[in-house]
Amino acid sequence: MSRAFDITLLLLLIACALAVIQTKDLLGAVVIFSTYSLIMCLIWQHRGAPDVAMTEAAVGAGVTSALFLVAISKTVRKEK
Amino acid sequence: MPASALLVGVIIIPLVGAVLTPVVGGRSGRAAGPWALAVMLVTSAIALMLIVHVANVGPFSAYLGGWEPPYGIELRFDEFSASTSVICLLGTLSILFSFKYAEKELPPERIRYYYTLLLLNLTGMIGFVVTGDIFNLFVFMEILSLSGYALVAVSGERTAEMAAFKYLIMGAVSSLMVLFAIGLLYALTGSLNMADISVRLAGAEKAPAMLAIAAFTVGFMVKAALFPLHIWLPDAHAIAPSPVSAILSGLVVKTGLLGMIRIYQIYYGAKVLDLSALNTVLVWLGAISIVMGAFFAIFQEDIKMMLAYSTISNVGYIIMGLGLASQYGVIGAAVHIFNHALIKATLFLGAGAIIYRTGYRNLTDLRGIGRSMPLTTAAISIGAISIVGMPPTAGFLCKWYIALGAVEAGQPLFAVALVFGALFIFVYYIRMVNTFYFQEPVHPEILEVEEAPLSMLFPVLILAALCLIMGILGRIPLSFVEPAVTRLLAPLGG
Amino acid sequence: MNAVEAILRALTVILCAIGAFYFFIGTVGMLRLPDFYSRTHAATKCDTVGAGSILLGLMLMQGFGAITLKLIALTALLLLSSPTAGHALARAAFRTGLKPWRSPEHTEGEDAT
Amino acid sequence: MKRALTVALLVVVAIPLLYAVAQLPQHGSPMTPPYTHISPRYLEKGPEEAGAENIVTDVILNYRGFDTNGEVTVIFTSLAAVCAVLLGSRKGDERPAGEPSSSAVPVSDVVSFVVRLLSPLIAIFAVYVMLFGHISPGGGFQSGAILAALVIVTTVIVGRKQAEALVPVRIRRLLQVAAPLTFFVVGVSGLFLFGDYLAYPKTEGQMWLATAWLIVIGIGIGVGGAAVLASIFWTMGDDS
Repeated sequence: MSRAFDITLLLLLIACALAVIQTKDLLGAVVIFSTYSLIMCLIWQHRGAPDVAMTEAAVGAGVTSALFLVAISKTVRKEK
Repeated sequence: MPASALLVGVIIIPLVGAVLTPVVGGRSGRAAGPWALAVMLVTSAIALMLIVHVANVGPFSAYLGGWEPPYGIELRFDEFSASTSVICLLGTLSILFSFKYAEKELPPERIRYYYTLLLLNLTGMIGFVVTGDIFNLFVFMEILSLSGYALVAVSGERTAEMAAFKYLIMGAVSSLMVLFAIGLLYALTGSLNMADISVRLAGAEKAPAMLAIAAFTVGFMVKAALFPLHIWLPDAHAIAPSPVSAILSGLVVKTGLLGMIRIYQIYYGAKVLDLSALNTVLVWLGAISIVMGAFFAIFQEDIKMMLAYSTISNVGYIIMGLGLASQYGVIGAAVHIFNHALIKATLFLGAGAIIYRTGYRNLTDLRGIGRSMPLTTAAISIGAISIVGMPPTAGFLCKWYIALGAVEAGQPLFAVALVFGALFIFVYYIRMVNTFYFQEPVHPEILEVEEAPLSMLFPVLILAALCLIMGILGRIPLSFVEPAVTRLLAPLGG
Repeated sequence: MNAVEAILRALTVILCAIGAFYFFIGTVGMLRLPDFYSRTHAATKCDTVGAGSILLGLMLMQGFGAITLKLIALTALLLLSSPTAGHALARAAFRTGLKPWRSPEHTEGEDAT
Repeated sequence: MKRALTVALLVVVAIPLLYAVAQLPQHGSPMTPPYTHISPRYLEKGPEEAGAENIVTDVILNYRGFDTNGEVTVIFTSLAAVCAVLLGSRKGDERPAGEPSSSAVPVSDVVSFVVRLLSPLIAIFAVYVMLFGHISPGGGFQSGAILAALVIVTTVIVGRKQAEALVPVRIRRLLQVAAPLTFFVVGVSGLFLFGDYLAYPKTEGQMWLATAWLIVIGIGIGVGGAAVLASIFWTMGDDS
C-alpha cells in the first residue's frame, strides 16, 4: 500500500515536471510548478523527513511561486 | 594564533567582510570599495602565513566545531590550496582596479552590491580550495557561481544580461551534475569527508563510482570551459566588467580544474577504477581546446573576446597536463593554473584600462594606442609574451613541463599539439602588439588619450612584474607543488 | 459501548464517502464545465464540502483529544482560506474583463432581441 | 527531427545512468553505508552531545554547522545578486507594448479581511517553528520562509509602501545580514571559548548552553532568511 502510494506520487511528480516543460503559458507553468513542490513535500513527509517537507512547502510552494509571479508580472506572460 | 584558527579565518574574514559591505558601504557606496580592499588585504596576510606554515610542516587540517572527521567538516590546507594566495592577490588588485570602473560605469545603488559580490566570489573560491569535505565544496561552489552570474550582468547592458543568462543555465547544469555525483559518492561510502571517501571507496561497486566521476568531470568541465562545454565562456568573459573578467578568467575557471584535482585525489587514492580511459579523453579534449581556442582567437576583432578565447586554449593546456597523469605533466598543469591566473589578469586588466580611457574595444580602433598609453601597453605586451611561453617569462616553464610530461607519458604527439597551439597564440598576440605600436591610428584622438589612472595602472604593472619574476623564479612554485603531485600520483606507481 | 463505536464508525465511513463523492464531482466539474467561473465554483466545492466532511469524519473517528483539536483548527483554516481563494480568483477574472460563458441558444436569443 | 534526436540522446544518457544506479546499494536498506557509517553516531549520541532532541537540527546546526553557515551565505548572495542586477537606472528598459504593467484590480475586502485575520496566526506559527526547531521538525530556514510568505501576503494586501514602512531601510539592511552574522558571532565565541570555530560546549553540565546557542542561531537564520526573501520580493517588484 505504502509502496503504491510512493509510486503514484513519483509518477505524478514526473507528469508535473513534463507539464511544466510543455506549458507555453508561463503563469500556468508556475501553478504546475507549485503543484510539483506540493507533491515533493508529500514525498518528503512520506519518506520520514518532516523538516525537509516543511521547507519544501514554505519555500517551494509559497515563496518561490510568489517570486515567479512577480517576475512574470514584470516581463511577458507567454513563452516565445 | 594556531594554524587551524588561521585556516578558518581565511574563509570567515572575507565572508563576514562581504556580508557587511552593503551595511558599511552607505547610500553612495563610496566606502564599499576601500572596505573591500581592506578585507582582502587582511585575508592576503592570513593566506601568506598559511603558505609559510604549509611549506614548513606540510598539509594540515582544521576541524570545525571540534568534531573529528568524518562526523564534522574538515578544512584541509595542502600545496594545491596554496592557490589561496593567488586568489587573494588577484582579488586585492581587481578590487583596487574596480574603484575607477565602478565610479564611472555603475549606477550608484549597485556599487556596494558589486563589491559584496566580488568579495563573496573570492570567499567562495577560497573556501572551495581549502575545504576537505565534499559537500562543503559544493556549498562554496554555489556561492562562487551565483555571485559570478550576477557579476557578469552587473553593468546592466542587454548583451551582458544575455551572456549572464547563458552562463547561468550552463552553470546550473554543472552544479546539478556535481551535486548528483556527490549524492552517488555518499550512497556508495556513507561519508562526505574526502579522505574518508577515498578510503571507503576502495571496496565499492565499480559502475556507480564510474558514473560519479563522469558526472564530476562533466560538471567541473563546464566550469572550466573545456572544449565541447566552452560555449558560455567567450560571451560571459568578454562582456563582463574588466576586473570581473580578470577574476572569472584567472580564477573562477580554475576552480573547475582544482575541483578535478580534488576528485583525482579521491579516486587515485581509492584505486577503485582504472582512470586511463578518462585521462585519454581529457588529453584529447585538452588538445582540441588548445588548438580550437587559439584558432578562434585569431579572428576576433574585440580585444576582450580574443582574450576569452585564449583562456579556453590555456585551460586546454592544464587539462592536458592533468590527463597525462605523469609527474612533469601534472606539476606543469598545477603551476600553470597559478601562472595563467597572473598572466590573464594582466591582460584583462590592461585591456580594461585601455577601454576605460578610450571607450573602444576593437583592435582596429585601438591602433597606435601604444604611443599614448605606453605603460599599460608595455604591461600587456609582457603578458602577451608570457602567455605565448617565451623563455624568460612565467608561461614558459609550465608549458615546457607539460610538453616534457607528454614525452614522459610516451605520447610526444601531444607535445606537438602544444607547440602548434603556442604558434597560433603567437600569431594573435603579435597581431595585437603590432596594432598597439606599429600601425597608424584610425581615430586621431587615440593619440591624445592620457595614461590610465594610478589605481588602474598599479595593479596592471604589479601583475606584469610578477609575470617576469615568476619566469625567473619559476622553479620555486614548481618545487613547491612537487611533493603534493608525488603524493597524488603515488598510488599509480609513478 | 460497542454500539456507540459502531455508529461512530459508520458515520465516519458515510462522511468520508460523501467527501470522496464531492471530490469526484468537483474533479469532473473541473474537467467538464465550460468556463472559468463555473470551474472555480466546482473546485471550491471540493475544498469546502469534500474536505470538510472528510475532516468531520476523521474527528468522529478520533474522539476527543489533541488530534481532534488539530483537525478542528485545520477545518477552520480550510473553511476560511478556500472560499477566500475562490472569491479572489473569480473577482480578479471578472475585473480583468473575462466574460462568463453563455449557452449558445441563450446567446442567440440575446442577439435576436 | 529535432525531437527524435532529443529523445535518442535522452535514451543514450539514461541507459548508463539506470545501469549505474541499479548497482548502488539497495536504497533504504539498513545495511547500506549511509546507515552504517556515520548516521549511528548521530542517532545515538546526537541528543546528548549536540544539544538538540531533533537530530536533524543537531546535524545541520552543530555537526555540519559550517555548511549551514555557507548556505545562509548563498541566500544572502542571491539577494546581493538581485540587488546588483535590478537596482538603479536601467538603460533601455522596454516592456512589450500591450502588456499591462499590473492589473489595476483593487484588493477585495473579503481577501483583505481574511488575511488580516490569519496573519497573526501565521506569525505565531512561524515563531513557534523558529523557537522549537531543536525539539520538533522545523527551525530557522522553515520559519524564515513562513515569515517571508507572511510579509509577501501582507505586501499584497496593504501595499508595498505601507509594508515597507514597518521595517525602516537601515534596520532592514541589518536584518538581511542577521543569519551570517549570527553564525559569525556564535562561531567566533566558540573559537575563543572552546577552541574551534562553531564549537559548542560538549560537557554534560553545559548542554543547556549548547541548546541555547542552537536557538540563537535558529532565530538568526529565521529573521535573516525572512528579511532576505522579503527584500528580494520588494526589489523585484520595484517600479522604478
